[in-house]
Amino acid sequence: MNQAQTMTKIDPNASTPAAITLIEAVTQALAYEMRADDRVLVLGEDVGVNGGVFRATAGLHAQFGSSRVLDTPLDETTIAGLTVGLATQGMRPVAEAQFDGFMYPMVDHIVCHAARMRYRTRGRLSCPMVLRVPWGGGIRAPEHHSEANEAIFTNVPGLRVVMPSSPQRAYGMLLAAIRDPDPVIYFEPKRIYRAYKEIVPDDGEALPLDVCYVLRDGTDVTLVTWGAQVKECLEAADRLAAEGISAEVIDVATLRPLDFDTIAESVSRTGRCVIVHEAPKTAGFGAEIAARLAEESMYDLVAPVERVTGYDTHIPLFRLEMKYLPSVDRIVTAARRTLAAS
Amino acid sequence: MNQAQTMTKIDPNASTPAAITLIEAVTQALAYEMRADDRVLVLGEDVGVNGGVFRATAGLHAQFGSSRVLDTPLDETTIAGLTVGLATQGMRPVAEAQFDGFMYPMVDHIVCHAARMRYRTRGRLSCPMVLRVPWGGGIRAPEHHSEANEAIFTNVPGLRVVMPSSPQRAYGMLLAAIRDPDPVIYFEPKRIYRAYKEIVPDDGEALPLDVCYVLRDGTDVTLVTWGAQVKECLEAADRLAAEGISAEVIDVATLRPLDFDTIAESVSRTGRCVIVHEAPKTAGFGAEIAARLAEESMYDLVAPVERVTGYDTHIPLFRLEMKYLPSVDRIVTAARRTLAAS
Amino acid sequence: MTIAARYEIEYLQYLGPEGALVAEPPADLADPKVLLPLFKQMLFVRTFDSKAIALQRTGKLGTYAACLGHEATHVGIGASMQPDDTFAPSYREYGAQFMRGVKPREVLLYWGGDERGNDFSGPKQDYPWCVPISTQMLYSAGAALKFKLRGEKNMAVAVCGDGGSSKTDFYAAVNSAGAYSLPLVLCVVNNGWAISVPRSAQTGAATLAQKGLAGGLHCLQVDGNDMIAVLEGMRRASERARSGEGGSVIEFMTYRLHDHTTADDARRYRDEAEVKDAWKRDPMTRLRTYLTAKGAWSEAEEAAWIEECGKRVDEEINAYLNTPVQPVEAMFDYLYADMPEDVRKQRAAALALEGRA
Amino acid sequence: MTIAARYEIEYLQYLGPEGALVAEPPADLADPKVLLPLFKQMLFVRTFDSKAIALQRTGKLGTYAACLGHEATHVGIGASMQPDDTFAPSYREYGAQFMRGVKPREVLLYWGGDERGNDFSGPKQDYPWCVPISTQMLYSAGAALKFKLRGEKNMAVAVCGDGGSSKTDFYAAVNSAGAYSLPLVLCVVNNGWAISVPRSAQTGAATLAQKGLAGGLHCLQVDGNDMIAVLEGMRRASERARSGEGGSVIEFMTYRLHDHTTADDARRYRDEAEVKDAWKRDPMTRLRTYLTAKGAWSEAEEAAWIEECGKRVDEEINAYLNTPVQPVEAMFDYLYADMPEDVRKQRAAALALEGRA
Ligand SMILES: Cc1ncc(C[n+]2csc(CCOP(=O)(O)OP(=O)(O)O)c2C)c(N)n1
Ligand SMILES: Cc1ncc(C[n+]2csc(CCOP(=O)(O)OP(=O)(O)O)c2C)c(N)n1
Ligand SMILES: [Mg+2]
Ligand SMILES: [Mg+2]
Repeated sequence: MNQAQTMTKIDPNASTPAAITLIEAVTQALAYEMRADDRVLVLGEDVGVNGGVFRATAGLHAQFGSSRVLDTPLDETTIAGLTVGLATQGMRPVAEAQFDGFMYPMVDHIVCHAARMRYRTRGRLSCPMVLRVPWGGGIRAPEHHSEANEAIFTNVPGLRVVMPSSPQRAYGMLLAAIRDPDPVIYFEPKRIYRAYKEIVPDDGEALPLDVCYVLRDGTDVTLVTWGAQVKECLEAADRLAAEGISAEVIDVATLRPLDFDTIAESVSRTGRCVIVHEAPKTAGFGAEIAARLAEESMYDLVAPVERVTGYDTHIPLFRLEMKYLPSVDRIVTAARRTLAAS
Repeated sequence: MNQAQTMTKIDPNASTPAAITLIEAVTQALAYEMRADDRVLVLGEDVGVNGGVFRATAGLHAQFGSSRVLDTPLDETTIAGLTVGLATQGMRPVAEAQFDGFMYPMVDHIVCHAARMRYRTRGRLSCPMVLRVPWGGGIRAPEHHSEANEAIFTNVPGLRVVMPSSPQRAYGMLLAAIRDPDPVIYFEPKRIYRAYKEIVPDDGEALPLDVCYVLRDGTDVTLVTWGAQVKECLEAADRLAAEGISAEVIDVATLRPLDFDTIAESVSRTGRCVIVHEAPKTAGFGAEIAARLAEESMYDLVAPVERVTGYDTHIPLFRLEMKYLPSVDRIVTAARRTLAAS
Repeated sequence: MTIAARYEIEYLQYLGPEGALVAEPPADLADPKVLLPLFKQMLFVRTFDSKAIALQRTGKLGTYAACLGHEATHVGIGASMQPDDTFAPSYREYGAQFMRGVKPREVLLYWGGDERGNDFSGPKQDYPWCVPISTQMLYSAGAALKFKLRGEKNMAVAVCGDGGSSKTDFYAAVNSAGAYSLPLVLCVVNNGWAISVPRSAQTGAATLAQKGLAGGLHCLQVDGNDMIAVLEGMRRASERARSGEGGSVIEFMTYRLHDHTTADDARRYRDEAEVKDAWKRDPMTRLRTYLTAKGAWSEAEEAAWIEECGKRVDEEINAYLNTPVQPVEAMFDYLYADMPEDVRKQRAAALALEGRA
Repeated sequence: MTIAARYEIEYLQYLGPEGALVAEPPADLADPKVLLPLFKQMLFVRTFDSKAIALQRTGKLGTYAACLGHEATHVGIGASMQPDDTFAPSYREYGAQFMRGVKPREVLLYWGGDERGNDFSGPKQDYPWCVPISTQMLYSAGAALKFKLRGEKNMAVAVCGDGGSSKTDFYAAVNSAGAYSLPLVLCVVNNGWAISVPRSAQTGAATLAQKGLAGGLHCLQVDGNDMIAVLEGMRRASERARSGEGGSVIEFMTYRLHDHTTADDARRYRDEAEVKDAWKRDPMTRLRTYLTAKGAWSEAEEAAWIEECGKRVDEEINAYLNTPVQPVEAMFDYLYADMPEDVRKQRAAALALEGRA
């Protein structure tokens, strides 16, 4: 599995399902897998009749009823613990944290139990669960609704941490996550929930986890990112192209385990790497990628690695939040700097 | 403050307090500051009459009574929440998590409140608390008593994350942590709690936070580490010295905020860096240091950066744990490899 | 049969939905002189609330959580506190905050996406808005613990919703209040809904008040639309707290007459008939009827006061709208008391991006 | 005065400390034929316990948590379950585990620092030892939810201590059991101490059983040293669970006759007189007296059985001691079902370090 997947181009003439957004792709994947596997169930706050505060579970309650789509009491510890219990007993629960900033009470059950049950019992029990987390800033939401906190989980063995950044990847990776025999934290970049549409055939085809997706080929500099910043990176690549700079754009997509080979291969050609992420810089997951480059690609690098990230502060309330998030400008400037070096 | 501190050599003839262990230095610092500042209080499970499961608070209850040394109900969420409440109301609570593996339920109050209260209220409220956490493996303890989970906090703005690795630093840095106007996570490397003794005058002199400590000067390779692995690194430096390789040993001591200048200065001289830590490799805090080197010291490096760390798996139960922890052998081998490169 | 323990949960109601007394009230609290200023405050809050919603609808405010229907509970709680107590709101207790000196413009600033709304004119020790549900209940236990350890005769008051009473932090607060016998008043504002989840789906407990039994606390259920009951409930809890008898859980029975927030559409999950029915128990109507019957209030006075409220709120709105955005460095300046070197560098870089190096 | 709700917590005790019936017991449970095998099991557990402690003292076992004094509760819980229920222990319920088919050698392996102890001979769906206090109560609610959603007539049983009943996970389990009406039996083994913290410091509640009221659960306090009361308590909870009536909290009153674990020294914080007094309520003594009085047991039989227990336990100990350490790759092999590339590389590196590339 450990090889890059180039973004599939759908032949628009083949069959013509309507194009859908990232969040609709999530719903579509949930519905598909709930039809296909009766062990799959959805639980979280307001996921039932209300269809989720982002409408990710819209229609599922009507379709599958209260024993497959469960509103939980208002407690994230509860959601995590129930999910571990269900998964260890053979169900395939897909839990929702309503927002990134509310997932911290889930850390204990995820780290101590979900990530360890297989290891602890030498494979007797396992924990095939998915935790869906609307992630990141930029939607003018209140406090705690805009956090990029993936680093909480990327140092935890036994977990998969994934983040799709397009409708197609949202669909395919969610199917893969639900079918995965181990726990998966599935971050959803909420800023691009409805940013654009893609045709996503509802064919139940999963996309591989544990691989990076090369979104755009390039030769001069490698832009490595995940989540909503894919948007800014693709825009930056356009801007750079206008200046005659060819930027390769890689969507990491699965942070843990990391497909470093795809990144290394790219950097072996470009010699330059700009890592872009929304989380604060220090000890954000970008550090791991830079570290691997320092260890394994040092002789390929012709310029220092750059990180363009959220600042080392909390994302501000919404009047200032766009000044916090990495901008196309900042990415372009960093990329240019790598070109200027040496 | 941002400059390296070389380890103070105490003149053994001056005054002659008895040499004490790291854990005794913790107790000594707590007692000192509780005498000096009546807002300081200690809370946690079994910290009262029992003096803590590691004896860190031994004698404090007898000295200061039940309103300064509080046994809490058995709930880490409770400990964290009470601590935030006390600190925001002007007290200087020093909370204890009994073991590293039990701190996860504290994450929510620490990340959402301790780290944000000053920011959220534009300085009206603040949260001057310390959370002491016995940290790491190697003591043949049961499950969840041996975890190196500092990466949970190193991406969180608003926190200080520190880890002393000698009796003197334990004393001086704990005083600094308690006096710090912001929240400090104070990890204690339990494997070296009683590994050796130092003379630590009970003079109330704090040591600076936010700085690395250079434990040993060297010219060929820089070993960067923190916590219990300081022991292995110093031993590795001895072994390397015997081979004619001069290793500088840096104790990072404060992970967040990181004093990168001291590391960069060292690497600018040695050109080689081996980062050693106990936590799993991927997205461990070592990644941040390697990343900074890739960004800011690339032209100084004459060999790829090396990380010698715990494997990307859970620390095993104790029959195998020593095979998990970074060994002197592994460090020496990595250092030699950097010398062999180019 | 041996019985290890027995409990009763008392319910307080004095002023019924019709605006008439349905039980003998504590004489001082039924006094129109006491109730009138609180009623006027309720009207002010309702004015503020509807104008804030309008502000959001016209794009001048972020997501806003209305308090429509909660006025008696919120104002009553605020009225029952001393300035040097600590108050910890969740996110819709405007009535209580105004009683404590917080200005409407400050509330608007916060919901307008500006942290300065939390640096308010209310008591300096009061807690800011708390978005992570019920965590305020637990840190308030810490505040109460401080009062107790320092021998101060204050109390910590914290408010959460019916949904919030499911949160583990709420239980942790109950547990520690009992373990340490803390001067803590846990106010559960049961408005029937937690976004789309009805009270009945949160728990199998017959009352939310009885959750206090888990920690041996004093438990009380009150009609949260009856100002007299709210005041009496708070007084009992306050007396216990200040005299060292420990903590209380009070469940205030009220109703969320609005959507959860302006980002919510309750028609998706809630029967309009239920809302219509709940209006019959509106706290405002019954207190108006009572005060009018007592000769303490009139239609003319109400019209004048509502106009006055409108003016005052408009002034606050203008002050809010005229508050300039914080400069970019505000992102960095309140993070630590002593700014670390890395943060300082990033601050400089952010300034440079604005051409303000 | 209007009362919103009323509750009583019942206490069950049939076989008093003197070994005589103090209340009319359920006839079937007082039958020596029912009790005798359980008594023998209790003796087996006590033999195991003392030998495990000795093993630790001689450096052949890691930290070990004794169950001395808890035998009636643990064995009674185990005896009340069906094989296809789920059992979730904390870390000292050997008596319950043995009843479910877990072998002593497996218990020793776990405390001996080897994960294979959790891959035991008991029911495959049972949970392993759970060190993070009371988290097992909550994931058991998830297991119970599975039974409910699938229409299976099973129950999930989970055990924690008096200290564990302060943990937020415990409250979350209570809350969800009530909200979903789950077939969940939350067993609180109140042995008076949580390491050094006495029961009285954990909470202000008069009973721990009443914590179930917070979720509307069935609450019961039983004499945990009285096997008949344990069985009857569990039967009531089990019948409720299996018939869809929902969850229960049972508080088992017993005492920790040993140190907390072999790493603890209780003399630092606990009065020896208290321990001496607690021995008077030893569950073993009273059941022995009862069975002997009924002519179902004798000194000679006991001597023979204890010898037999000793032999069996020694066999288990030998099997444990002769189990070779896992190879280094065991660190990697059970982490994921599909081993990621990086883990595979690290595994190879670890093997290479052992010269086993
Ligand atoms: C920890 C956490 N989880 C989820 C949310 C999202 N959320 C905001 S309000 C709310 C419902 C609260 O209901 P209730 O406690 O009854 O208070 P009410 O809004 O009705 O006053 C939820 C789920 C949150 N703010 N915090
Ligand atoms: C989350 C967590 N915090 C702390 C500990 C350390 N610890 C182990 S046992 C124990 C006391 C447990 O007391 P109780 O629940 O009464 O059970 P008992 O040991 O008495 O059976 C503590 C604090 C732990 N294992 N898990
Ligand atoms: Mg509500
Ligand atoms: Mg106990």
